[in-house]
Amino acid sequence: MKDITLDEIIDKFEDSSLSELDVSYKDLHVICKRYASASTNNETSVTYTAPQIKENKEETSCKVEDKDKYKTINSPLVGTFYTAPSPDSPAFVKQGDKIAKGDTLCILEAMKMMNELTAEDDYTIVEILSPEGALVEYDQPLFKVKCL
Amino acid sequence: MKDITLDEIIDKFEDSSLSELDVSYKDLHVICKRYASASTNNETSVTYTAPQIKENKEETSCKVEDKDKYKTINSPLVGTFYTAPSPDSPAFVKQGDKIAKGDTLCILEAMKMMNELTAEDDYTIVEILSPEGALVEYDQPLFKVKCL
Amino acid sequence: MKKVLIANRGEIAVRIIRALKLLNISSVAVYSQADKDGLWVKMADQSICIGPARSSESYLNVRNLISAALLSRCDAIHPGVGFLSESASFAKEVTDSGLIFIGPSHQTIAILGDKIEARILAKKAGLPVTPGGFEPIRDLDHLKKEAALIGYPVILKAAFGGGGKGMRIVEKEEDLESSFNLAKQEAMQFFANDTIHIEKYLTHPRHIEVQLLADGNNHVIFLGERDCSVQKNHQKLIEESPSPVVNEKLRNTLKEASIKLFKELKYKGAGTIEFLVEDDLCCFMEVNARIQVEHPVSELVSSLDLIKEMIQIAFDNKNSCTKPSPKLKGHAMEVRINALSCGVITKFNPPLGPFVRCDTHLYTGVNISPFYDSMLAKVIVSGETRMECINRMIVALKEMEIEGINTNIQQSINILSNKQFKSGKYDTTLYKKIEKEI
Amino acid sequence: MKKVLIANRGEIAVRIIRALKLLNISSVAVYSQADKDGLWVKMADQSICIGPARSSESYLNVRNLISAALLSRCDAIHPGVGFLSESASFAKEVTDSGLIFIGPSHQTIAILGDKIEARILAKKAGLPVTPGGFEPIRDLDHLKKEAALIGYPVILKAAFGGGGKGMRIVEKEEDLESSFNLAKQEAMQFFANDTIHIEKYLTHPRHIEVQLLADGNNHVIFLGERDCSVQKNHQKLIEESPSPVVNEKLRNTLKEASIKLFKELKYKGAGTIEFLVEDDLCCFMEVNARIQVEHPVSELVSSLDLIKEMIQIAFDNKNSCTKPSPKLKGHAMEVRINALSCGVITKFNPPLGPFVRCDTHLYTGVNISPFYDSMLAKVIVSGETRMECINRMIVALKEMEIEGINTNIQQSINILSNKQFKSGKYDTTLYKKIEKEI
Repeated sequence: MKDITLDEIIDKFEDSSLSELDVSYKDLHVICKRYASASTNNETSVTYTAPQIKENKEETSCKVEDKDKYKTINSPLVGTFYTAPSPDSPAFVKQGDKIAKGDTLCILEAMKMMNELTAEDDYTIVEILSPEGALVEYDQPLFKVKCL
Repeated sequence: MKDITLDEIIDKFEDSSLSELDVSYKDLHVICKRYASASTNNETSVTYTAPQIKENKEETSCKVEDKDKYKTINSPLVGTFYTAPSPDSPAFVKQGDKIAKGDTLCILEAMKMMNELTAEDDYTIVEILSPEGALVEYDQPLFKVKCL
Repeated sequence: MKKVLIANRGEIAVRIIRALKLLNISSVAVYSQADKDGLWVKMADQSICIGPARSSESYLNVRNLISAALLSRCDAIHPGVGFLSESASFAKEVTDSGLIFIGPSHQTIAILGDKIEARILAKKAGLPVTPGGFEPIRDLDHLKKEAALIGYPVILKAAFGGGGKGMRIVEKEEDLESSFNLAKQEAMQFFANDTIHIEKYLTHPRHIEVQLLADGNNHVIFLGERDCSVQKNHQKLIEESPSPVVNEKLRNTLKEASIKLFKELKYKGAGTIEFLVEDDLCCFMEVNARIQVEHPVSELVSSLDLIKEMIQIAFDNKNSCTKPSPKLKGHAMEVRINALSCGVITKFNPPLGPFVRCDTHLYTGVNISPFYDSMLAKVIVSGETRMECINRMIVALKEMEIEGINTNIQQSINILSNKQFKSGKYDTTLYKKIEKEI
Repeated sequence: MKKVLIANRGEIAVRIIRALKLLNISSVAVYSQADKDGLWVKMADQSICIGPARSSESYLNVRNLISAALLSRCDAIHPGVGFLSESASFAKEVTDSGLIFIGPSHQTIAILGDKIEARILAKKAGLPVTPGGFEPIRDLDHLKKEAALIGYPVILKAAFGGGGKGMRIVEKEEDLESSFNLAKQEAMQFFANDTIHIEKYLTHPRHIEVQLLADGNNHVIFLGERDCSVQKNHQKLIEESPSPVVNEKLRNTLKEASIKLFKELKYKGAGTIEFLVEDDLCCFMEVNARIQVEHPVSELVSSLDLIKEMIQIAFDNKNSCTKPSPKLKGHAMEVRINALSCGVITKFNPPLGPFVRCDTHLYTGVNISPFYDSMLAKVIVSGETRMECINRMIVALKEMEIEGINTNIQQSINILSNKQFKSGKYDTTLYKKIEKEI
């Protein structure tokens, strides 16, 4: 379970119709309260929350769509992650690049062997997830990409 | 069981008619409350809960009354339980007997000493709870009685 | 099948039940109302509630304990440590009831309970003793003469006391009178006897004790010494064997004289003789006529199961006393894990693995009440050397998980990591000295 | 600070991490995707995912293991038991990568992997061997002659095999040909080499093995034998030391010859020599050039920490090989607790207390997956005698709680309580004989 932050709790409370919210999680304990005086706002917000919930559902479905659209490319082995063939060369790919199937994405060095990782499809590179020269584990996400 | 998130709890509460929701799961403890004024929907549900609570209270008070009427007389020591001063004698008390304060109820033998247990009040003996000649522990119920 | 009642609670009750199971002897646990969920209650073959939470009405309730043993048809009572374990009158009542008391005879306990008598016997057996303390102090004049002979600082002690009560350290003659009066008052209050004796006071001693096992029939074996110099307010925190300061010569002296003393006492069971060691001085303090909390340390260096031996001795069964004293091997160390607060244990994981032992009454979900001793567990390790024990203990304590209440685990790790502790060169004042750093 | 990668999983990985912590060496755990919640992953200083659930792509993935060790800047790799622990090629790749392989050299592993070569060396060193098996079988004629010389029943074995594969028991001459062909086929299939040799087959032997420790520098110590005769389908269930059937004379013969063999091999690390003992015959089987699952039994009788010693030897640090072979003390016994089903462990409580050890990777909440070895825990006890070990083990197993999946705890208790097991008079056929009763 991912850690819950104070911001998330308050934002959630703001968006809700609740009068009181008491959250304990690990070392964190938060109590949010909204008194009657604020309730006119709340009632309005309640009116808003109904569609908001719908909106959330749309967001979720959007996320589901996102999930189809975005994916990560993970390491098939344990090795060192390099974005370029040598320190002086330009990187194979950078954020925002459009990549065609078969293009080299990075090099994974393992036991002095340079393994080129190539694209299995056409994507846009959304984010490079591993630092240059870092140890990557098996199945560690290396790139976030958007499917084209 | 899959992990429960704060979002899920609040969303569920939002969609419900509950006035209060208290969830503990692993490290997470969440209490959600909605006051009567907060929403028209909720007020209805509050109207429903009100008699329910009363009903509970009656049940409880009935139990409390029971508790006052019936009680157990417990052993003040570790010993052997005898209902009569000797195997040939009649029992001090039997089921249904009315007992006056100070009457002997039984003998508890411990280290060859015969300890008479006497009534602290007037009762009717409802049930004798220990078998004759059995080892009784400290605080073990010996008699169920009805207070007069 | 034999049956034994354990007149105790907590980890020592669990320890005794394990030994009884090993010997195929039935076990009867006792518990106060506060202890109904105790691990020893769950582990025993039978269990009997003997009173309310307060010790004086439960674990010290002689009548209920003996009744429980008799009515559950026990053959014997094991008193454990603390509570009634050194009560001569309890031992006598147990024996008079036709039960076996697993420990020395009540006469032996009584003799050793008289600290003046014990000192005289110890000296006679050849054990080194501090100057003074061989007769009761008659009056202030007598006290002054004795103090002048012994040399200040001196300590006044209740002859029938223990546990620090009725004790007064006196630095100079002008304080003698008031200290004498206070010591007498306290002794009368706690032990119903105001006999006082005087001894030389050692300011920076090590606490050394030797473990013995005797069958009451002229067979006594010696299981080496334990060093218990890490103490907080006279409460032992860490114990080990062998001691970093006891050499082979001193060990042999203690061994010979200790065995002689126990033979003269016709001692039966496990017993400990405590000494204070300061520079070249090694002085007899007292005999603890019972098993001790820190006995596992001696078990690991001797490979003997002391609780099993005690029970076998009490039943006059085959035991290790007729064999020569065991060859001691390696090093062993114990850390006492204490509660610093009360409450429910929300998670408990003991340390496991090679050469690590954990004696405890903890389990996930048990409630630690404020009524009794704060000890939760003993972690005991063995190894080839003292340093290996220290390292292994640190690994074990880091592995141990107790959640829901506060404990001294981290503090114990800090002591073990302390330079002076590691050097082995310290005395009973160590804890106070390093308290702020740990 | 040194750093070691543990190329293994489960309780042996936990065991190795504890030894590394004791030595103040950093630990790097590896895990498959199925093992991300493994106790060893939580305990190690660092952990690296090396592949999917399937062993061949994770724990047997040499490239990922060595990359993980190199990239996390380890000094050495400990192979544990099973998986790559007896792979000469893995050991060579580790060494070629500039890492230390904690175990014998790859040359030694290769020599001992050739069963014919190993038999010749063992005989030369003075170890008793079964008749036959000193050369590869050339053809059917050669096989017939050898079988006639040795006498039926005989066993055909893959020269580079192990684990029962490529093995065929032959009762009479007419079965030789078909068995020879089948053995060759299997040997080729599993070990890519169809060399076959023939030995006398013992029908009711005990499985005895001796534990050795060597520093690769002419220092070899002998830690006594283990008796592993309680086996279910060649899987050991209970191991103990000493063996009820090995007398002092046989032990000394095995000791001398074993030490000689290890000196000639310039062996480095922990190693085991396995024998079959039937009546007055004691026959060399093979050398296991690695630590074994049942090593704790030898640790408890010798008071040596074998994993610690292996690591110290690999780093050429101070170790126990230069001292005389340790004096063995008392008796020790191990029971393997295996899973009989998969699922989440809803409750785990190990047995605790004196002379009881539990090596395990279990904890409440962990999921036992179907991908790997079914061993959940090893319970190891020590005592003065074999009978004391049996009784203590029964007490410990009754105390142990594993909920959520089925285990062999109760069956193990039944074996320990079996009359024939208790008598000490049985052989590797015991389990099959008593299977219905237990």
